[in-house]
Amino acid sequence: MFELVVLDSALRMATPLILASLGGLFSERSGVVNIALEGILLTGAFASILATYYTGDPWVGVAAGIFAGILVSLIHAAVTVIFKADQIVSGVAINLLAAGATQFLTWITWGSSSNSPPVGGMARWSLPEAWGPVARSINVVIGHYPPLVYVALVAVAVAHVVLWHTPFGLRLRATGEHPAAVDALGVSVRKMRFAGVLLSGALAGLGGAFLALNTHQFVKNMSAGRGYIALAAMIFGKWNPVGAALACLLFGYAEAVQMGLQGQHVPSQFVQMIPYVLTMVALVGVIGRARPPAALGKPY
Amino acid sequence: MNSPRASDTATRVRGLAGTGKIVDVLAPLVAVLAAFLVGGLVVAAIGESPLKFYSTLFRGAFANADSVGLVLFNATPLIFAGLAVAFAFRAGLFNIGGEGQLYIGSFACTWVALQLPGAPRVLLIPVLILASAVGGGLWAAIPGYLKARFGVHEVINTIMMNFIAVGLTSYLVIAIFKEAGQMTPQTATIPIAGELPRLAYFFQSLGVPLPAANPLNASFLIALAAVWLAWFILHRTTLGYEIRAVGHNASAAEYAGINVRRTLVLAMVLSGAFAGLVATNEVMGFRHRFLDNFSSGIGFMGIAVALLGRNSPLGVLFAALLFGVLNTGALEVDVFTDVPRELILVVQAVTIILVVVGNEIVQRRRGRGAALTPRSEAASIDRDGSAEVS
Amino acid sequence: MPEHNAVEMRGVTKRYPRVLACDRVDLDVRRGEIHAIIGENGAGKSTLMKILYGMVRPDEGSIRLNGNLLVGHGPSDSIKLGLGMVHQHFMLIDPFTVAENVVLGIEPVRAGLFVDGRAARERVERLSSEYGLALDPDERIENLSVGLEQRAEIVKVLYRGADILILDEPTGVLTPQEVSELFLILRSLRKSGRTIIFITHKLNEVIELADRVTVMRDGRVTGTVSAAETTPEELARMMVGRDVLLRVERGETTPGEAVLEVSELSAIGRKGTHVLDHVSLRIRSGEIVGIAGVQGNGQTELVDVIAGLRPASSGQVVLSGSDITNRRPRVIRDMGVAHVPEDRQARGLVPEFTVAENLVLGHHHRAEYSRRGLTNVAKIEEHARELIAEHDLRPADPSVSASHLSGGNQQKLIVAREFDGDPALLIASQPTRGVDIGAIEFVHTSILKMRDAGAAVLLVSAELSEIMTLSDRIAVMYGGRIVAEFEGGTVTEEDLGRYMTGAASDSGGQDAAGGAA
Amino acid sequence: RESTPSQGTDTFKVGMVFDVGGKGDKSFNDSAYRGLLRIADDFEIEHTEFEPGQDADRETGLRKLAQAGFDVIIGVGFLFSDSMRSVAVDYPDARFACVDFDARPDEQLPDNLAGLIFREEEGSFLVGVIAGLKSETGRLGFIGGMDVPLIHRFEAGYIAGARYADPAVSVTVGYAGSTPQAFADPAKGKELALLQYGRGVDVIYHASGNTGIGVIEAARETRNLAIGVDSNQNYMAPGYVLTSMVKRVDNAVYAVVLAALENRFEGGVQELGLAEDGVGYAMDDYNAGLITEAMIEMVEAARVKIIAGEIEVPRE
Ligand SMILES: Nc1ncnc2c1ncn2[C@@H]1O[C@H](COP(=O)(O)OP(=O)(O)OP(=O)(O)O)[C@@H](O)[C@H]1O
Ligand SMILES: Nc1ncnc2c1ncn2[C@@H]1O[C@H](COP(=O)(O)OP(=O)(O)OP(=O)(O)O)[C@@H](O)[C@H]1O
Ligand SMILES: [Mg+2]
Ligand SMILES: [Mg+2]
Repeated sequence: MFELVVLDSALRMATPLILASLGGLFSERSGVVNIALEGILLTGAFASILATYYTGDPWVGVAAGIFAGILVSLIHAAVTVIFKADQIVSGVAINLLAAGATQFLTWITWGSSSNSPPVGGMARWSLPEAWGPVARSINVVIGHYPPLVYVALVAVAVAHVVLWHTPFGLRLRATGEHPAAVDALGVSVRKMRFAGVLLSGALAGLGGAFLALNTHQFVKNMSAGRGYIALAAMIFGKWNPVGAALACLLFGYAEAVQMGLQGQHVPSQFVQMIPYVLTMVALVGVIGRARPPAALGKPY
Repeated sequence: MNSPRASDTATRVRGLAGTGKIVDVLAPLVAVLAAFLVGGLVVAAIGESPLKFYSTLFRGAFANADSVGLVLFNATPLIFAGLAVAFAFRAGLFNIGGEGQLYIGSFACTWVALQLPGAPRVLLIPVLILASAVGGGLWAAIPGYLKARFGVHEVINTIMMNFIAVGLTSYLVIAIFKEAGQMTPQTATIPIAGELPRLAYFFQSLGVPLPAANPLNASFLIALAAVWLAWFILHRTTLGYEIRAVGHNASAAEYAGINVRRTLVLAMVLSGAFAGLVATNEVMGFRHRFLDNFSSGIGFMGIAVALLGRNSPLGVLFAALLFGVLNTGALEVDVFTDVPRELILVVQAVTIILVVVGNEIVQRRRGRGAALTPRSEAASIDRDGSAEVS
Repeated sequence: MPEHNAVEMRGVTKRYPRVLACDRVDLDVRRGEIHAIIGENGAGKSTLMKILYGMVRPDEGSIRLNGNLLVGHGPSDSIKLGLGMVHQHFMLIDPFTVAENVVLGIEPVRAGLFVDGRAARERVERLSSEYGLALDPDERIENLSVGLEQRAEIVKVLYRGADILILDEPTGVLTPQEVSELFLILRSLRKSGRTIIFITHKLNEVIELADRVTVMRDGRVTGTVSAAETTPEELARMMVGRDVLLRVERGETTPGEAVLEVSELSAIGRKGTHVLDHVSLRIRSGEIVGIAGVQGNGQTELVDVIAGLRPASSGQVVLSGSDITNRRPRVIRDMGVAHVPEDRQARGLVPEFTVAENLVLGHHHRAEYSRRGLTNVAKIEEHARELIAEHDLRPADPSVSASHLSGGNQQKLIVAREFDGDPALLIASQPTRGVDIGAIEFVHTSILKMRDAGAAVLLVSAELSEIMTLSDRIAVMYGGRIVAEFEGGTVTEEDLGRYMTGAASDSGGQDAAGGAA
Repeated sequence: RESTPSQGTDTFKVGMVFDVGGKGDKSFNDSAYRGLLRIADDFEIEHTEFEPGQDADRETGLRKLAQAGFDVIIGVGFLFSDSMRSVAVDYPDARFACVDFDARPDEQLPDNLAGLIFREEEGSFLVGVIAGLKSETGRLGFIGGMDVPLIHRFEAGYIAGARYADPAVSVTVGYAGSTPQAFADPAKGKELALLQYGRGVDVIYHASGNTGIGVIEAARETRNLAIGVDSNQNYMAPGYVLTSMVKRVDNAVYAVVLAALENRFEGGVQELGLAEDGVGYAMDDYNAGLITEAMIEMVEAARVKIIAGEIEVPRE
C-alpha cells in the first residue's frame, strides 16, 4: 500500500483536487460558497484541450483553462455578488451549464459530444542532459511528475502565504467573516468577493487543465464529481490551504489504493466510497472545531 | 392615526404587494422566454435555423398523443424530484441529495418486489410504493439527523450521500442481485403484479390515440397525487405548519414550542420520500427492474424544477412539465436536426440563472418579500444546542 | 472667515420600504465638542449616523464635513476626511486579533507585500497607551469582554486618524465601571481636540458628558440644546413629544398563591461564563414583578430558561407546584405560560405567515386547531377574526401576511395571542419596545388586566419608567444575579440605577436572597 | 449527422444509436461508425446517429427512428438489448441490430432483430499469445472498463493466450469501475496503467473503450507496451502499441445493413469469431517493428487451432 507507484498515483490524483480546493478556499474565505467548482473544472478541462488542439502548445492550453475558469466564475460572481442570488443555486446552475456547454462545444468542434481527439500532452520538466550528472539528478526530481503537480504544490504554499501574510489575504478573510465590518473600513466587499470567486475560477480552471492535459483528451463530464470532492476536502482541511491539500492527498491516496487493491477482492465500489464516508464522519467530528467563515453563504 | 407620510408609504407598499402575484408568475415566464432566446441565438451562431430548431423541439413534444405521452412520462420523475427539493426548501433545507435518495428508493422498491414473488397485485403495489418512499426517506434522514444533531450543513452531506448511494446500489446490483446470465448490470425483473399499468389503454378508451408502446404509466397519476399531498401536508397539517414555521423562522418556531430538530429530520425524510417515489416511474412503471446508474441526474434536475416552480407543489408540476417538454423535444432535435441535445441543457441552466437573478431584482424593487431560497441562517442550529433542551 | 462646524447636515431624508427613518434632518456639530444625539428606539439616530459615515445613501439632503460638501461618499472617503465610527453593533472580526482588526484596510506592509505584524502591534500599543485604553494587541476579539471590544473599536477609529468620532450607543452594553472608564477616555479625546458624536437614550449620561444635545423623534430633529442648560425632564419631553410620560393607573392587588418559583437558577453562556448566577425569584398570582437592569445582565437568559428556550445548568423552575426546569417549550406553554418575546421579528412572529397563522403560533397543536394532525383551517380563521376584532388589529384581514403589518400592529398581534386563554404566568419582555404611545398604553392596560384577572406577570424592560409604573415588586439584575428587590413604589429611579450599575450590589444580594426565600 | 434525413423520403435510411463513450472513442463506437460510413459510401443511404442523453432515451430514441421510417436501426452496445427486444416487436417493418447483444440463454429473437455477438475471447487469446511472447518481465496487465461479464471474456481469453505462449507469465487485472462511465474515463485508465507499469508489468491489454486512451498514453509515457482494442489503435502511439484486438464491428454493421439492402436480413443471434473474421489482431506499419516473424507464426498457428476447435478458449 505504500509502494512508490501508489504514492505517485495518489499525488497525481490529488493534483486537480488540490487546485480546485484551493480555489474553493479563496471563494469561501471571501464568503461565497462555490459549488460551481465542478463546472469550472470541467470548463477548464475543455478549454485547455481546445487551445492545445489548435495551438499544439499545452501551455497555451493551461492558460486557456485558467481563463475559462475565470470566465465561468465571473458568472458566479455576478449572480451572487451583484445580484445577491443564492450561492448554491447559482453553483448548481453553473454546473448544469458547464456540462451542457462543454458537450455542445465538443460536438461543434469535433463532431462528437462525448470526447475530443487526443492532443499532445505536457512534456516533463527537464534540464538538458548535456549539462552533466547534476542536471540529470535534478531531472529525476523535477521530471518525476507532470509539471502541474509541482505547480499545485507551490500553489498551496503561495495560497498559505497570501491568505495569512498579505493585506489581501487579511481583507479576504475579513470579508468572509464580517462583510459589514470590512465595508465600514472602506474596503469594497464587492471587490473582495469578486477577487475571491475569480481566483477560485482561475485555480479550478487550472485543475481542469491538469485533468485534461494529463489524459490528453477532453471527455464529457470528466470532472466526475471532483469539484464536490475538492469542496469536501476544503472543509475537511478546515478552510486552510495546507489542511485542504492534505485532505486532497488523502482522497487521492484512497483512490490510488483502491486501484492498487484491484484483483484482491475488495469491492471497488466500497473503496470508491471512502472519501465520501470520510468526509461525512469528519464533518461531524471536525466541524465543531473548524469554523467556517462566519458570513459564508450570506449575500452582502 | 397615520401621519400623511405614513399613509404615502402604505399606499406605495400596498401597490407593490398587489402586483406581487402577477410578478411571481410573470418573472419565471420571462426568464424562460429569455433563456429560449439565448438558445436561439446559439443555434443561429452555429449557422442553423433557430426556427427549425424550435419547431423540431416542439414537434417532438406536441406532434401527437404519443409525443405528449412522452412529455408526461419524462416529466413524471422530475415532478417527484422537484417536490423533494421544494418540500425541503420549505423547511429551510437544501436537499441536493435527490439523486441518491431516488437510487436508494428505487433499489428498495426493487428489492422488496423481488422478495415477494407471489404477492397479489392489490398488496404488492401499495407495498412497493411505500418501499420506494421509505427507502428514499431513510436515506435522507441521515443528513437530516446530522444537520439537526450536529449542525452539519445538509448540502455537503447530501452530495456525499449521492456518491455513496450510487456506489452502494451499484455494488448490490452487480455483486449480489444481477440477473443471471446477463451482462447488463441490472436486477431481474420484478413480479408482474408489481408493475404499474401503462396509461395507453386507459387513454385509448377515452378516444385518445396513445400508442400501446408509450411508456406513460400510472406513476404519472401518483405524481399528481404527490403534488396534492405535498400541498396538503404543507398547508393542511400541523406538521406542515411546523415545517413552514421552521423554514421561515427557526427561532420563532422554537419559541412556539416546535421541536425544531425533529421537524428538520421529518421534513428531510418526507423530502427523501418524494425523491424515492421516482421508483414508481423508473422501476414499477417503466423498466420493471433496477438498472445500475439509470438516473443520469434526475435528482439534480429536481433542483432546477423546484426553483422554477418557486418551491410550490403546483409550480413544481408546471416546471416539471416544461422540463419534460424540453427533454422530449431534445431527443427529437438530436435525432432530426444538426443541433445536439446538449443545447437544451444550456437552455435549462440559463433559465435557472435568469430565474434567480430575476427574482432578486423583483425582490429588491419590492423591498422585501418571500425568499425564493431557504434562509439557511434561520435553519442553522448552534452546536451549543440552544435549539433544544435535552 | 468663521470656523466651520465639524459636521453640517441639511435636510437629510432616508426612506425605507415601510418607514421614513430620517425626515429632513438638520444637524450641526461644533468642532471639539461632545455632541449627544438622543431619541427613542427607531427614532432614526443610527440611520442618520450611517448616512453621515457614508454607509447608507440618503435620499435627499446635503452633508458637509469641516466645510467640505460630501457627495455620494462612502466609508473610505469618510475615513480619509477624518471621520470614524464605532457602530452600535460592533464591527469586529471575532477570530482576528485586536491588531489585525485595527489595521484592516490600512495594513502596514513589509517588503512591499506582507502584512507587518510587528508594526501593527506597536501602533496598537502606542495608541492604547496614549489614551489609556489598555488592550492586548495579540488577543483575539472572541476572547474579549464587551468593554474591551469597544476599546478595540475606538483604537480602530484612532488608528485611522479620525478627529471626528461617532459612537452609536456605546454605553448600552457596558457595565457601570466600564461606562465611567469610557467617559474618561472620551473626555481625554475631547481634550486632544477631537469632536465626538455620542448616541444614547439615557438622559443622565447626556447631562453628565455632553456639551450639546440633539433630540430626535420619529425621524425628525425636535431640537438641539446645551447640556448645561437643560434638564432630563425637558429632554424627555422633546424625545417623547409630550409633557409627562404616560402612566397607567395601577390599582391595588392582593397576590395569591405562588405561581412561579425560581430557585438558585444558573445558566452557562457561550463563553463558558455564568450568564445566570443562582437566581431566585417568586411571583404570586395577581402580581407583577418587574426586572430592571442594564441590557445583557441576564434578563434575557432568565426569561429564556423559564420558557424552556435555554438549558439551565443548575437550579429549579417550579410552575404552580410542578417542576418545569429544562422541559420543552411546548410543555411549558401548555402548562399555562404565555410569553411576549423580547425580539418580535426574530422570535414572536413568522413574518411570512398570515395573521391567522401567527395568531395560533405556539397553540397550533392544540385540539381546537389540530385534529389528528390536520389543521382546522376554519377554526383558525374564526379565532383570528375574534382576536382581530377584540384587539383592533389593522388591517382587519386574517389572510394578510404578518410582514405587512406595522410594527405596532405586529406587537399587538403577539399580545393578542399571548394574552388569550388565561395564562397562569405571563412573561412580557420589552413589551413596548419600538411601539408608539398608543400601543404602549394598550399593552400596559392589557398587562394590568391580566394581573387583575389573577395571572402572575414577569415584566422585563429596559425602560425604567415602564418597570416603575407597572410593577408590584421590582427585582434588579446585574451580572447575571438578582442584586436587589423592592416593593413597587418604594424606590426611586436613582436607587434602581445604582443597583443596576452594580454600585450597590453587596447589600442588594442579601435582599434578593431573602426576598426569594 | 453527415446527412440529415428528411422524413418520408424513399431512400434507404439507417439510424445508429451509440453507447456510452460515443462517437470519437477511437474504439468500439468508432468501429461501428466506420462500418456505417463505409456502407453509406458504397450505396445511397441516408443515415443519422446520436447518443442518448438519459437512459429512457435509449428506448425512445429507437422508437423515434422506427416511427420516422428508418429501415435499419442499430444499437451499439449491450445496454440496448432490453429496449431492442421491445421496440423490435412494436415495429415489425423496421430491422434492428444490436451490437454486443446481451442474449439470454436459448432466447428466441424476433425476425427483425439481429443480435450481434463477438467471440472476443478468441481475438483476445491471440493478442495474449503476442503479449506472452513479447513480455520481458513475464508480467502482463489487463485493464477492463466496466466490470461486467462481457469484459471478463476479453480478460479470460487474454490470460489463456498468454499462458499458452508462456505458462510462467502472471497477469495483473484492473477494472476502471462498475458503471458505464468506466468506459469513458481515460484519466482513470492512465492511472491504472501507470500503477501496473510501475509494478513491473510491461504489456497491458485494455478492453475499456475510451478509458483505454489513458492506458495507451501511459504506455507511451513510461515507454512500455499497450494492446489496443476493438478498433486498430496501433497508430495512437506508434512503437508503444504492440497490437490491437480488433473486433470487426464495422464489418458486422456493414454486413447487416447490406443484408437489409438486399432484402436478406435475418433475425437471431449471430456469433462472430475468428472463423467468421469477426475478431482478429492488427498488424500494420506502426507495430511491424515490434512483432517478429516467429511470433506471427505462433499466433497464426494458434488461430488455426482455435478455428479447428483444438484449442478451447475459456469465456470466463
Ligand atoms: N436597512 C433597513 N431597512 C429597512 N428599515 C430600516 C433599515 N435600517 C433601519 N430601518 C428602520 O429605520 C428606522 C430608524 O432606525 P434606526 O436604526 O436609525 O433607529 P435608532 O434611532 O438607531 O433606534 P435604536 O435606538 O433602536 O438603535 C427604524 O424604524 C428601523 O426599523
Ligand atoms: N405591504 C402592505 N400591504 C398592505 N398593507 C400594508 C402594507 N404595509 C403596510 N401596510 C399598512 O399600512 C399602514 C401603515 O404602516 P406603517 O408601518 O407606516 O404603520 P405605523 O404608522 O408605523 O403604525 P403603528 O403605529 O401601528 O406602528 C398599516 O396599517 C399597515 O397595516
Ligand atoms: Mg440605533
Ligand atoms: Mg410604526
